[in-house]
Amino acid sequence: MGILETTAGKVLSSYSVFLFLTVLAQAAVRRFSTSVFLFGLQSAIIAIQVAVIGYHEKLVEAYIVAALIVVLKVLGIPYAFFRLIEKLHAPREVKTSTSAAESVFIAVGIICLSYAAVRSYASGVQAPEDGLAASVALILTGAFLMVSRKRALMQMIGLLVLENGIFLAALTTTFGMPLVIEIGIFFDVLMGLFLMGLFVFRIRDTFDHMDVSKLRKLRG
Amino acid sequence: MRVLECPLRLINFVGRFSPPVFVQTEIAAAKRCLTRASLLLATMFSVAISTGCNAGDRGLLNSEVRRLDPSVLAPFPFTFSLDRLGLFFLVLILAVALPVLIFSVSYVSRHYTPARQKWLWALLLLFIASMVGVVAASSGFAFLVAWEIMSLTSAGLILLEGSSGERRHNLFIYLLMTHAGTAAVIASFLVFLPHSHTLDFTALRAAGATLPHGARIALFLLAFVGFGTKAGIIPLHLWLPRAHPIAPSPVSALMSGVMLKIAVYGFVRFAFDFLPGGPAWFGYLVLIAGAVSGLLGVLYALAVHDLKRLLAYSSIENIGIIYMGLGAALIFTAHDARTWAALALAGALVHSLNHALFKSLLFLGSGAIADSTHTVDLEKLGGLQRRMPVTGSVFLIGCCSIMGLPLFNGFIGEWMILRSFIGGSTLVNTNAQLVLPLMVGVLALIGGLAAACFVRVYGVAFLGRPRSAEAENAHASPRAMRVGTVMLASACMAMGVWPGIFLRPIVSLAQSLVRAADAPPETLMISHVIPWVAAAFILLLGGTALLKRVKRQARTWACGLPGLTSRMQYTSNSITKPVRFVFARVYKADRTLQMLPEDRPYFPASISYHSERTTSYERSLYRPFVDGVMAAANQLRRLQTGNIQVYLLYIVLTLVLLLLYLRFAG
Amino acid sequence: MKIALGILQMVLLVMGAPLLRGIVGRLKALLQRRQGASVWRPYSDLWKLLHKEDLTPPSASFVFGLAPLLVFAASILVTAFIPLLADSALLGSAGDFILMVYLLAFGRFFLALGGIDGGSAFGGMGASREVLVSCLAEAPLLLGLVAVAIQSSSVSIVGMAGWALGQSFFNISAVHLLAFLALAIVALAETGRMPVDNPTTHLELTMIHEGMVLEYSGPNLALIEWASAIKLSAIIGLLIAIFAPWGMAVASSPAGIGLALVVLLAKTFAILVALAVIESAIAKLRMYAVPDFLGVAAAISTLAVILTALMKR
Amino acid sequence: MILLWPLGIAIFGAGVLFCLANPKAATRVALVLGVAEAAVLVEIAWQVYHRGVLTCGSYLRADGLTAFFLVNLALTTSLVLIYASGYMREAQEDRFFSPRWFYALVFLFLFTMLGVCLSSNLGLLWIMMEGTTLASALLVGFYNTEGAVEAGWKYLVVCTVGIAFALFGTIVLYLAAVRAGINPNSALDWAFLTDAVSRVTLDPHLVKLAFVFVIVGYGTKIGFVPMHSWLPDAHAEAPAPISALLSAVLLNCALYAVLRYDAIVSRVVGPAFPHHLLLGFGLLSIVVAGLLILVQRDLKRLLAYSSIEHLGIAAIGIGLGGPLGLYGALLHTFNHSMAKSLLFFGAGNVRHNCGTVRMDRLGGLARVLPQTTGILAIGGLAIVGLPPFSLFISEFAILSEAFSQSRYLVSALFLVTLSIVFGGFLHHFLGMICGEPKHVGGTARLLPSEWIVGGIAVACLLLLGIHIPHLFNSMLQQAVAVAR
Repeated sequence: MGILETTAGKVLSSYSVFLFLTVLAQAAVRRFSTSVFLFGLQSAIIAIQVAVIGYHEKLVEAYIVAALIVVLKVLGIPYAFFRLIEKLHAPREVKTSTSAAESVFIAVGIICLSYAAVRSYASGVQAPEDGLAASVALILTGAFLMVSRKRALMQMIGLLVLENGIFLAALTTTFGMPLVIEIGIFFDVLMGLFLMGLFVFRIRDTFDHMDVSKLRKLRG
Repeated sequence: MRVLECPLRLINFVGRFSPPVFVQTEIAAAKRCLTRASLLLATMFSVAISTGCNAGDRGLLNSEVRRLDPSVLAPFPFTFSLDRLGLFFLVLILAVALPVLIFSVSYVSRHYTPARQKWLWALLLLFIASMVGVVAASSGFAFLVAWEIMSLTSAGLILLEGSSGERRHNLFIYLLMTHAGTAAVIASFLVFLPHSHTLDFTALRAAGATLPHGARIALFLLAFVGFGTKAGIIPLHLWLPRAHPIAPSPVSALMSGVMLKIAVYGFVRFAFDFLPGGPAWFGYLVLIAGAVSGLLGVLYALAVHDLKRLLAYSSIENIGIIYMGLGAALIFTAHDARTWAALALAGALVHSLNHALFKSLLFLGSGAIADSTHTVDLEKLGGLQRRMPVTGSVFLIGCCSIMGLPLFNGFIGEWMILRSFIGGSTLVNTNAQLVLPLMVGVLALIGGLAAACFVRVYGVAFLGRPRSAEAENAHASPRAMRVGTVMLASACMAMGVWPGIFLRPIVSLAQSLVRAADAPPETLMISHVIPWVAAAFILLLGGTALLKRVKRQARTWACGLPGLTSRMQYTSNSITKPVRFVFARVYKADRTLQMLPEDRPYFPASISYHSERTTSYERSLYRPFVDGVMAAANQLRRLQTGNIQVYLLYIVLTLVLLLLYLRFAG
Repeated sequence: MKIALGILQMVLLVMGAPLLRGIVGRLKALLQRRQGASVWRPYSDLWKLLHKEDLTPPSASFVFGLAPLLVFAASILVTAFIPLLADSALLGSAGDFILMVYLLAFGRFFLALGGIDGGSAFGGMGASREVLVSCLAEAPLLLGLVAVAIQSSSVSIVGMAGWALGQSFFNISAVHLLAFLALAIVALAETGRMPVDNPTTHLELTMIHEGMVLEYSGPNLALIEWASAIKLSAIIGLLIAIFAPWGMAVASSPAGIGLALVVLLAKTFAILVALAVIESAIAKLRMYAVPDFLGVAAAISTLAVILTALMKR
Repeated sequence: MILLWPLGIAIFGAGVLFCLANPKAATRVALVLGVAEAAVLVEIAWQVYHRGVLTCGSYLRADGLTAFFLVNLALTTSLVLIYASGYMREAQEDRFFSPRWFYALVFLFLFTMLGVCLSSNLGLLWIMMEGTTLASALLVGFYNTEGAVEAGWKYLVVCTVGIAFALFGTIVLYLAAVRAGINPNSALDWAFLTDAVSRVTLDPHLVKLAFVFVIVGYGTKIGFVPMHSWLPDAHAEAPAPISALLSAVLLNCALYAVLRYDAIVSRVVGPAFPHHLLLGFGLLSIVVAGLLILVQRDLKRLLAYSSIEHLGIAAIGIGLGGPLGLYGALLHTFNHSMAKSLLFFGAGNVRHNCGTVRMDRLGGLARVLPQTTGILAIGGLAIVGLPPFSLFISEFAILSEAFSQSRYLVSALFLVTLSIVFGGFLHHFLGMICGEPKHVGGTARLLPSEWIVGGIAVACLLLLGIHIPHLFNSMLQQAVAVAR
């Protein structure tokens, strides 16, 4: 049994490193499909994390939640995105307002900022420090992605990364909220995505371009 | 005492129900309701006058006359009660409202479509009811509600007259400045709250005595600015010459005659009733503001040839005189010379009553002129005395009163204020001893300029030859108009010739306000001398009129040349040109002279001269503030860029800022 | 007894007014080496005018006819306040000098209206100039009187005269001196004498008083001329009462009154000589120089009032 | 058990209406269900008034404060449904623009708002708040115009991001509660939390952090200034009944959520911290919104900014905190929803008759649309807080509270902003109402539905302006007692 314990401990300590890698990759990526794939990877890591904690803390709901993450976020959403790209013949590359190098530097800055923020709160929270740092990093990256990306679809990815960050924060600090609330939140995120997809279709029809930054008619 | 009891009970009864009764009358606002309203007003007026006059010496009314307390109705205390100060101003309102209503019976029916007439009657009666409400209010909330409704209904009445571009702009300025003034009034009421916990006047009065010094200064300044805006003190007067001329004549009579006095009532209530003692500089502030308003008001009146704007500016002048009286009273109370303070305050109150009478008379006269000649531009009038005899002689009485000539009612107030200024010399080694006597010169100069202004008004409008076709075939005004104006004129004459009838109660009111022990001796003296002067005057007039004379009509002398035309007469601007030349620096007129065609200056086809006098306040005081606010608004508009990424950035930035605040200052 | 004395003083001022004018005219003539009309000429003029017919312009209203009556009545009433022979006057009471000043204003106002009513350019011109002079003269007049009132700490002209009576001639206070100067200047403007207005001219450019009365004739003109003469005598009486009352009868015995009369005539004659000399020596001021002339009076009277406050401290 | 009824009616209504193709039938069914909904809500309020607190299961709860907001919700929703029946009469069948879709989404929107008010679990409250955004996003983008789509997208994205931060705040509060030893199942139940915090000491740092995230999150939904950018676009492009619903009820629900958190946090770290934040956001909102009102050219955007300003006033009332301040704030939310829905109905009528709501293209409405001018004038007079109307009472209450706490800077800023807003509204409304008509449209009369709606709203404004009935007053006192 020792191996399982050690691997669980190893996973618990090392997963945040992988998350940081995905954060950097997400900032640097230029093609939309790789960005979706990275999001899937992130969700997978979080699912593993949930499963390990479930095993570690002997919580049955954790397994249900992990399964939910795998079904929805690792498989469901990326598949939906790829279908969406084909149907909309959306251009593949990601239009951003900050160049790739700048984005990476900002991502690194975000990671350092999240560590600094966590350290100031670490005293109050006994949770593993790097877990909380990873969640804050994910949140800030999500926000950064939404602010810097010009395409509607990329903004949806940014939002999903933000949700992942919040979900991870909930996970690392309190080992998950009551199950009903977790499922409710998942349902809301899903509905949000569905509606955003709907709106992307309508933007496509009325503006026949996907560039959100051009939507500037309502001013003043 | 018995004889006083029945009118007192009637006034209580009527006082208790006057606001709601008014509310009823204005809802059924057809013409037939007018008779009921004026009947009611008539009874109230006669009763109020009777109680007011002979209640003075026996101090009958020093206690609260009547408390109407429908506070169960509104969430905040909403009580009405009529104490002596309230009764005096109620008499003032009714004394003007009754003739104005009678005047507007025929004026309204000749000038407005039936639909507008109904609206006008409703708003007019609500306007009067709100003024009665303000005067009778005895809780802060009731005062403010009535105060706002007063401004709203007067704006509604102005809107009824017409809503073209220029009028709308003037109305906008009027409402905006009145609202800003009301904000200051609300603030001045609420500054009491930490000390008095409720807004009832008795609680305010008690808290006022024990107010800390800082709050007292803040309160006084707020009240001064708030009520000054509504009264039209110089820097805050911008709306007055814009709003009064564009209102229907009876309404501008009420606004100029009575609404300004309601502002004076508010200020007196605060300065004398709620804040008894105050440092001397309160008085100097009010005195200087009054002097400046008086001087500049009459100087601007000299420069204007639209009759109603002229009367509006002269209202500013008279409010200035009233504020000079109030300032002197405040200085005297600060130096504890209570008797002189009573004289100055009584002078100010007398002048506000007289001003209400003759100013509304003049506005009704201008209404009658507008009714028959369809214009109030002095340059187009002339020779109206022969064509509108009654309106002419009534207007003459009005002009004599506003100039303060002895046998008319304007003189009494000015005399008392001048007498109190001279009394200022008895305050040994205070700077009041120096300042107050000098104010005699300022008041005399204001009186002289007012005389210059109204010689021109009456001379150009009513005497000499008619200067336009409209003036040529002007016709006498209908009966109701004449009756209204004659009532006011006879009131002016009566008060001018026999001041005793109304001096005693006002002096005792002033005494009770400044808590003076004994009444100033002089007032009774003046009320004895003037009747004798009047008697001697009439005797002399009778005597000289008996001279036997042979009358013959002959053409006016035109240096022997035939064909003296009306253009050869002095116009209203030319009569005052010398005076305006002397005070040229005040006007800063920007003149534009244009010769056409430009390239041949020496052989001009036409020369056009235009001089525009914009008061410097508008440019130097209000314009920068308004431009600043609009610039800030436009800058803020640019924040709403329309780009969603920027919106998200705003949220994240706010979050980061708050986290930093939490981190370092939390 | 006081009432009788008061009425006597009024009669003296009213009836004596044309004589004063006659004397000034005669003195000016002598100064200019002319024969000059007799001293009683103004009486005969008045008598002649009273019997001529009254011409009224077609456009005039009742104000044209009423104005002379009001002006005349106002002037007579002004004389009721001035103590000549004893320190008492018919209507003397507290604060009556303000009433007197405003009565003067009353007269001027109706005179101007009468002028405008004529309907010709001269009336308007006279009125506009009269308005300029009067509105600038009123402030120094009142300030001067207030300075004297404060100095003599009494508010009625009778009181001021009584106080001055008590003072000896040689330690007259500076305030009184300045007030006298200011009031003298204003008196010249008020009565329409030389530097401000030439009483004898008919030249349109210069006349103020004459411009307003151009349309009048017959009894109306007589009343106006008489009224302006009364105003002159009243103001001279006022100056004497306030600044040089010595010789007034203190006890109201007939002998005292007689002596006071003689002293009064002497003092009046002295002032008339001074007036004649001034009128012959100075030329008439340009219309727009009059405000500076009256400005000087205003400055002096303000200084007087300031001095009263400083000296009392 | 009765708490389930309103939610049931709403979700049932949404389903039924979605299947009704015929617009006439949809309108009638919607009206009937709306009235039923209102009746049930009033019944709940009546029972809460008598019994204090109603609970149903561990997730639904209604106390004095909820009852007050439910009454507001019921009254405004019925007004909106009545008005919508008239407004939707000639809606043509379009992919997104049909009465069927409209009413279904309105009832879904109603369901989520009821969820927010009735939920006792902060997590459930968050889910329902997110639900309101989703339900109303489609309603905002209802017309298929460019502006509507853009407004819909911005509304959805900005609110979802904002709400996400609120979720993080909820989680941090939950963390603080669990760490302090409260049983995880009831760690999110605000009723349990409000009285548990007196016994158990939560970590003040975490609670402050939670409140910061919550006020930024739900502040976005309320429309506090830095986070207000979505509100003018959403209100200007949505159909009139929807913007009335958004302005009058949705903003109040978000304020209700902040009130709940404020109650908990002020018990843990003392009222100073939350009240300072609320006061700060309130002042910023009224000043910026007040200035922006001056330069607006579109009537509905003007009304949107006025909503931001009035919610700022309510926030100031809560931030001041005294009995009078809270009384004024809650009364202000009710008055504001009445006045704002009246104005939006007027604006809807103007857009319908004149085809535009651009104020510089509107003129002389008094002659062209006399009745609509009546509605706009009364609404305008009420919204700027003039005496005969009830907004003057609530603003006067808040001002008295500010002065009795002698906070002179707050009151000075408040009074100056009121004057600036008064000037802005006066300028715009005078320009629209007076002068020569720029539209040649005939003098259209008001529809009977618009008469009813206008009458009810004006009656409420005038009645509360002159005399607050005893029943309403004591219910308000009860709500204030709970919220303190």
